Amino acid sequence: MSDLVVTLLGKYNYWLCVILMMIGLYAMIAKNNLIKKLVGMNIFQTSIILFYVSIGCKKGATISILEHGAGHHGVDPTHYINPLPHVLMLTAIVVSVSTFGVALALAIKVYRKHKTLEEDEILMQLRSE
Amino acid sequence: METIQSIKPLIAVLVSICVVPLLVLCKKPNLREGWTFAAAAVKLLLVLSMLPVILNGNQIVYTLVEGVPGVAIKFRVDALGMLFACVAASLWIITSAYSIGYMRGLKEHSQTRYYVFFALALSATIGVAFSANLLTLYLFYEMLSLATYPLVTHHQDREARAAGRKYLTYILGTSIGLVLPAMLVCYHLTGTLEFASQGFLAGACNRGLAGVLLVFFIFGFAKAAVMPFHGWLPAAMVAPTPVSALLHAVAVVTVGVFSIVRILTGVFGTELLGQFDFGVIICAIASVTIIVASLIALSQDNLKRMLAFSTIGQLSYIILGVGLLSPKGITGGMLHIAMHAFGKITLFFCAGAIFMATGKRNISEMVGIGRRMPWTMGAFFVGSLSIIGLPPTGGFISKWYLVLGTLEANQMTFLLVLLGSSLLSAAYFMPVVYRAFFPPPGKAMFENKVGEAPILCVAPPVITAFISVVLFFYPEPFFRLVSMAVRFIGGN
Amino acid sequence: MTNHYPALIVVLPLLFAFVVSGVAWVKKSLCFPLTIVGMGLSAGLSVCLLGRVATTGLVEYRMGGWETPWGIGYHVDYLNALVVTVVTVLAFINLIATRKNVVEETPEKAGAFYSLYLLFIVGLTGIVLTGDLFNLYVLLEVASLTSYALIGMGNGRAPMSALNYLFVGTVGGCFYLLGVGYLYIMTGSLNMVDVATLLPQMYHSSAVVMAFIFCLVGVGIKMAFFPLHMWLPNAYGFAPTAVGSLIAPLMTKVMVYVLIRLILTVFSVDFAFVILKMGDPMVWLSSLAIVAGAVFALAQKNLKRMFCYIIVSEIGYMMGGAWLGNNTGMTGAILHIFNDAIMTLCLFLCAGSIYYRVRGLELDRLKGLFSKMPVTMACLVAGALSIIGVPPTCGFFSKWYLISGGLEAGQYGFVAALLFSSLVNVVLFFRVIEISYYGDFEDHHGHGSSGEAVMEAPASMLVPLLIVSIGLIVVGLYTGGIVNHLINPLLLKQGFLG
Amino acid sequence: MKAIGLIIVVLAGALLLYSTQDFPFWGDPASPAGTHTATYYLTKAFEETSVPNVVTAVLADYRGFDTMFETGVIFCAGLGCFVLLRLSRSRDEDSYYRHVATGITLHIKSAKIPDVSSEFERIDTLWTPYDLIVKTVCRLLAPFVQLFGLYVIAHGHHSPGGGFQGGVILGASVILIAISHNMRTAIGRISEKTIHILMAVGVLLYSGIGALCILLGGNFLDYASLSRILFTNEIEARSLGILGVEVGVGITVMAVMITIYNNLSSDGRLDEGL
Repeated sequence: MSDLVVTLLGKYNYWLCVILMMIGLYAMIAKNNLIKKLVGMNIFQTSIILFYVSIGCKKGATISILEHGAGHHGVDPTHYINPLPHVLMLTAIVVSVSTFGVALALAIKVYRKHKTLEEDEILMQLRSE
Repeated sequence: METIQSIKPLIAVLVSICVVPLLVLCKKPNLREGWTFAAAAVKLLLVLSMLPVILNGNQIVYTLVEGVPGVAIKFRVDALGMLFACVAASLWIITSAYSIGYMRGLKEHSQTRYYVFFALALSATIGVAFSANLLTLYLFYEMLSLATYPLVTHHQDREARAAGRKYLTYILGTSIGLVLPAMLVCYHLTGTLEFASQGFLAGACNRGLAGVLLVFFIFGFAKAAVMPFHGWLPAAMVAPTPVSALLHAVAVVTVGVFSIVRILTGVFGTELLGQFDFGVIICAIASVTIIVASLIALSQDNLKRMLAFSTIGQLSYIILGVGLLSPKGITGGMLHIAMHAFGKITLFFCAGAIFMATGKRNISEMVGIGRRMPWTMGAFFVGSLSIIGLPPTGGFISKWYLVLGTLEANQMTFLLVLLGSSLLSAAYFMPVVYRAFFPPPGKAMFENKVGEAPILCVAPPVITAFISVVLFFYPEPFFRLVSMAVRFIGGN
Repeated sequence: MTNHYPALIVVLPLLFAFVVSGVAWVKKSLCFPLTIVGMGLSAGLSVCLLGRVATTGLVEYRMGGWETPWGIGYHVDYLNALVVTVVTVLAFINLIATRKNVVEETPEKAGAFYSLYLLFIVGLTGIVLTGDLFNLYVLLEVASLTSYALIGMGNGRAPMSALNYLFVGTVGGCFYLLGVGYLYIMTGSLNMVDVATLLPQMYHSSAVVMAFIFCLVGVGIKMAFFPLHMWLPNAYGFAPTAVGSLIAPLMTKVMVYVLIRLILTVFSVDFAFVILKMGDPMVWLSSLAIVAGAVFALAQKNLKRMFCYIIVSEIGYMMGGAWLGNNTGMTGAILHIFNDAIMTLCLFLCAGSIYYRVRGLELDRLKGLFSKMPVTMACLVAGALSIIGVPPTCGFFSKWYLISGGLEAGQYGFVAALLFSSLVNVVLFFRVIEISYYGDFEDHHGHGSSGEAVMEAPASMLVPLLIVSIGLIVVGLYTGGIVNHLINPLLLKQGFLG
Repeated sequence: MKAIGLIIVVLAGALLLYSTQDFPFWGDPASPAGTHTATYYLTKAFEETSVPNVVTAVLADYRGFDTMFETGVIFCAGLGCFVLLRLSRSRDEDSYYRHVATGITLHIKSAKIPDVSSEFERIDTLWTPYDLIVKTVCRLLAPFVQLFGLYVIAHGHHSPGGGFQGGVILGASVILIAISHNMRTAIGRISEKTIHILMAVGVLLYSGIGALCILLGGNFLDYASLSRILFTNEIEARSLGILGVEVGVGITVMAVMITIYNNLSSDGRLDEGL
């Protein structure tokens, strides 16, 4: 029993990320409004970013900017957190921002044509074409 | 026996493809048809130049590229292929001449397209004849199917569309649905598709699987019009008559039958067929087709449709002959490829000439026509003799060997089938000829102004009829090729 | 300079993309020539790279000079080189062929359009060449983002389709990213080769299994693998002509490449087939994809949408082949990536030039087109024959491998699905051919304005189209060479199951 | 749809959670991710690049190739928004002008004041009240924001920051002007053409430095080879190379932010903002 608790609590960061991820995914699938879907998509992407960032964490370590002069005489890697997930997530953030930008542009273009952002109404318009 | 490497087979195949751009670019009809003739002549010369080599017991081989490991696009000229190529190449010239007369006489549209696809069809036919393996054969078989589609649907009217649909459904449906999987299974079992004198399947599969493969192949090559996959052939009669002649005598159906013969001898091998007792099954399938087709032909009034059903029956003679698995039977079957081609093409030429001169398609409207078109109907008479199998025509020789084959194989049932069907074909041909020449008094339907069709439409049937007769007295070249092919298959 | 080929193939179009977008504001007429130069250089270099790989077997490149697990490395073997050549050469041909469509459909934004075009190619070539899992993700997003924008440029339903594609595509990308994250947690590395050496000890860990499944789902979404294909027909069907004929042949094929790369290099064949035993279910799913794609295609009344469903079906071919778990099937799948790209390009280019003249692709508007556009229609027939699988076109040979792979593996359902789709393709294409061959004999009242203006497409469209359709046959005839010199050594090296 | 969504979500979530059981604990310094490549970066980055901020070193050097495409993604987004939304001008519409001195607004139908002198300024059709305080404050703020942006770019080697962050701040300063005044003013300061050329120049700077490395005999993006023209040792050259690409990133990000804002907020007409 205690093992289970340890397993659960020891990785609660992943649990939270997964829950957040699923909230975003659900919004993308189930919401009718295109902007709400977009928000869901953003939540989804952000949760993955959190997931990655939490990979980089090390207990008791500080951010990976070497203290002044530390670089010259041997760095203890356990003092600093893993820089790689941060690098990767900078990229992922940029990707998610860019996707969001293009998605908004597309949404505006859809709105120009259909005068609505509700998916069912758009579908109805398309069917009646 | 020697194997000679030579690029000649490839050139022979490609000649008529190479002429296509010239045909398309030629603005003048005369020049265009000149090119057609030139290509036909070159092709015939190439084929004939290989004849002595083959008659000396050698083989010519050329490998183009290796498409799939172990299976190349490869040509091999052997006796059987040579026989078929000779027939096809020589008939192409005659058909070309006839086409010119026919197409110009009727002022058909899109003549360039017609000649282009005619040339392509011939390429494919020679390709089938010279194929060294199943893949190459399949390649050219499909090419032929596609090249003949615009020919069959030449008139581009509603009837042509229906016929074209039927044609492709039968031909492509069966080749993709049956032949392709069967071929792949063969490849999977043996790792090769090369035709061998005793087949390559021996020892690779059990009786059940072999039976399935056999059925797939026989019905898959639907160009052979084995019932119940014969429906496309009568439908395809909407095509212009030279096309029908091409379909029936030179290219399509003959290719189908040739493919089946190749499969039976080169893939299964007579020994394996005998061992599994498949001969009887093949013969039975063929016999059903022979009898039923002949009966249907009896009831036809449209001349071309009657000829179509006659063809369906006659083709199965060839399959029957090979199915007998006796040397004489196989000889007869193979000879029949040539003999039937010359006989049937004569009949189609005549039907076309009659249509040109009188506009009549139905037998019941042809009473007394022999008086007005003696040459044409004379040729028709000779052609029908050949199909029935009566001397002095080539048809007699092949039928004779078929009969001997049934005796040799001790298959009296099939002897009866052969004789019965000969009677039936006499029954549907002779009334036509009789009424054409000897109309009941006062029933003659033609006045004096009806005469022979243009010379380009009359000469070809006369020539082919003449050749039919010549083949009776001098079947030597074909006979030698066939006996070599049979010896090759027999393994000695 | 020669050892920089792998980097240059990706970087040159990138540089040219930026230049083109800048130049568009100064001198518009320079955009197209610059794009041609950039694309042509990239295509030429990929051909050279292919030649080098064919002789040496492997070309490696270290970005920034860093050794691989620390930096990003390119690891170009036969598979990369083959696919990258297809991508760049076809994109180059498409660029030339669709120039007039672009001028007509997006006249004002040609500069931005060509810039995005080049960036799309950057994305694809980068995906294909890279040896780093995360770099692949970034380039995947470059390719996806450009394709969203390019598709959204179309009129009518295009923006909505693009938005849908964006939603689905982002989920796909995120799943892939998640899969990579799992791998990273378990191994601490992002380099494909490095991950592959670290993985074998943890093949039975559920996290690795999940990483594989998430990568698979992510890539599956991006390649429109049934049942995740819903976005594809709309997105490709409503895209501007030049975009459709660019993205349709390349994007899905590159995704199949990614899958094969993941199986072969990262997770290893043992893991995918022996430990996970995913072969059978995936082959069944692929068979379903083939059949479903074919059936949906039958219901379409628009030429381009019909082609789109054919792509769905073809994806099933490749996935099925890859998952058959034997050499022949994998050969067929790789070959089909190559062949299908050419065939699809041929079909879409035909659709493009028909659209250019007829202004519509509904089937009943094609009546009598054979007499008006004979060359285009002849090329359409060539493409159709290849899709159907008639020798000697290349489609026949890949189908040959796929079917014999299926027979070898005893997957008769897959074989049946392949044959079924061939037959359906016969029906599909001969319906098109029939309509365009027979014209309008039911209606003798003349057919309005559409009948007069239609004539053969301009030479700038026809020449590339002819090259592609001749390529169909040439590639078909040289299948043996491709298999022997490129695919067999690859599979041999990867220690593929016998 | 909702039910399907729920099923998918629950299933996927359950799978994800189930598979976390083999993960190392959170913050475990001995986890593979924390040791394999991370150790190398932390111990070697400073030696090899003389950049104390390991994230920057990895971002712009070890994985600089990724970052180049990341900039490419941003560029795509800018271009994408432009391509999708931008409408061509030359539509005759009503226009509004304000007399600067008096604050009187003019409504002109289907015409323009030919020469917009300093006395008149064009204003939005959806007229927003004239707000002196907001305008002035924002205008005064903008230079400081920009200065901070430049600092973030330049100081990326030593502190959190770098091209992306700095670029966003720079872009925000222009967007601030656009919000507080109107879009016309912002575009008057930095025109659409300039923005687009800057967008391209930024990424060109990045990839150009990479290509320059090839010309100087190194691999792509191997800044060490820049030492020949920078007259420093290889390590310093790397540091400078990183700075160079960060500047490029900053320019592009700034320009893209402005483009996206301009196009999205004005629905592609670039005449009036929010």
